[in-house]
Amino acid sequence: MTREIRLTSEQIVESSWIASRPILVDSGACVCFVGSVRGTEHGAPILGILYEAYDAMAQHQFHKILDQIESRWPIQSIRLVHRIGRVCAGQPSIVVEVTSTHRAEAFEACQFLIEEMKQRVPIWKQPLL
Amino acid sequence: MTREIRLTSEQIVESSWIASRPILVDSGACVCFVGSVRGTEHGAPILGILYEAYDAMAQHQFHKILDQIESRWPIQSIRLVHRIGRVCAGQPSIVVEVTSTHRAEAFEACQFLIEEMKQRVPIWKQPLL
Amino acid sequence: MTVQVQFFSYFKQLATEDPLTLVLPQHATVEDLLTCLRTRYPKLATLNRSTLVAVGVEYAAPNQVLHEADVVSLFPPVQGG
Amino acid sequence: MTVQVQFFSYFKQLATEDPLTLVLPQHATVEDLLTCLRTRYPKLATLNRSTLVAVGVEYAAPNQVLHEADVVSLFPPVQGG
Repeated sequence: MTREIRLTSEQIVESSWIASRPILVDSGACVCFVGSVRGTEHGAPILGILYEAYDAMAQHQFHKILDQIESRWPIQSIRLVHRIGRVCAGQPSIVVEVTSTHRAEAFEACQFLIEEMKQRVPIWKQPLL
Repeated sequence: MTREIRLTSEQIVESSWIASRPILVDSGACVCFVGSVRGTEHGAPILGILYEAYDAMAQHQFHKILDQIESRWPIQSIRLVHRIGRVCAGQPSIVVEVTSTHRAEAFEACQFLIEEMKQRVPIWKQPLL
Repeated sequence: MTVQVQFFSYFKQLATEDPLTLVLPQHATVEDLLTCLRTRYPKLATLNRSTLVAVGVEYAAPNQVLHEADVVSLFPPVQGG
Repeated sequence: MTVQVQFFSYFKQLATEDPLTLVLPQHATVEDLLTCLRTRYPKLATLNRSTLVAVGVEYAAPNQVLHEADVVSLFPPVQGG
């Protein structure tokens, strides 16, 4: 399984992201998740979100989740980019891409990665008012 | 829910596809599925797949599936493009994009749409040897 | 009454004409149409239970009654994606 | 032994220093470290069961024994995505 995990303070440009997708033989299914900052929190408008991470630990925990995925599903590639710092409302804060031969495992692994991230990966957010 | 269903004999260019994503207020989650033609079928190499559709019925059946989705999940937008005609191995044959406020319903609706398509939408394929 | 029958996927190769114009008795059903086709066109005898039938753009059950000028489509299981 | 304690998210505002250097008895556990922090730094008294603790880049249980030069991180529940 090829893997790429990136925490970045730079804007995520989806078209560049797609252009850099690895070329895989016989990958029939690619599931992408794009999470964006919503303009409201608990009903009140916000300007954006400030993301903070414990970088080294976040990387390590992401890789542990990928190890679990690799042992559970026949996945060909996983790429993930997560924004750190200020992210304006409407902008993507995370993109996950899971590629496999068939679609069922790509959907499962993608959701598993996001769920596990929300439990274990040390990233925090704070609304920007 | 905004919707777009397209059957096309033209190549799907993912970057243009993304550029034409509708601007939605408070859409936190976007789930994309890209299905590509694999280079093998039952273990034997193929050049691609020839897709045929009963166009009017395919459109109608897709819209019936979207009606079901709309009544079941709070989805903001669904876009789908499906290739018709010759599609070379490695090329995308289908892209589905489901956008909603939260991610759970986007994943569910996206998978539901694909499953239902495979049951009901009159599209057929034939390997190109 | 007269109905049109169209074929998709490999069913096209089984049909002598596509579309095919068929004259049926009043109140004929989808099942009657299939029986008629199997009898008149030997190649279509392979049409079986997995054959999908649509009238217009909707799937039709075997007991659905046909009407003048209906467009009936016959095709094998679908395989989009 | 000496360990370093670092804080993330709003825990940073509760700490007087970040990172904080703490001298603990040999074989002190994560729980001992938390008790020590609560006593010495009143603002950190709010640290409770939902506080997450890592030693290095791994999560640590309350009974985990600390070692010289360990880097201990304290933070609230995570919220990536």
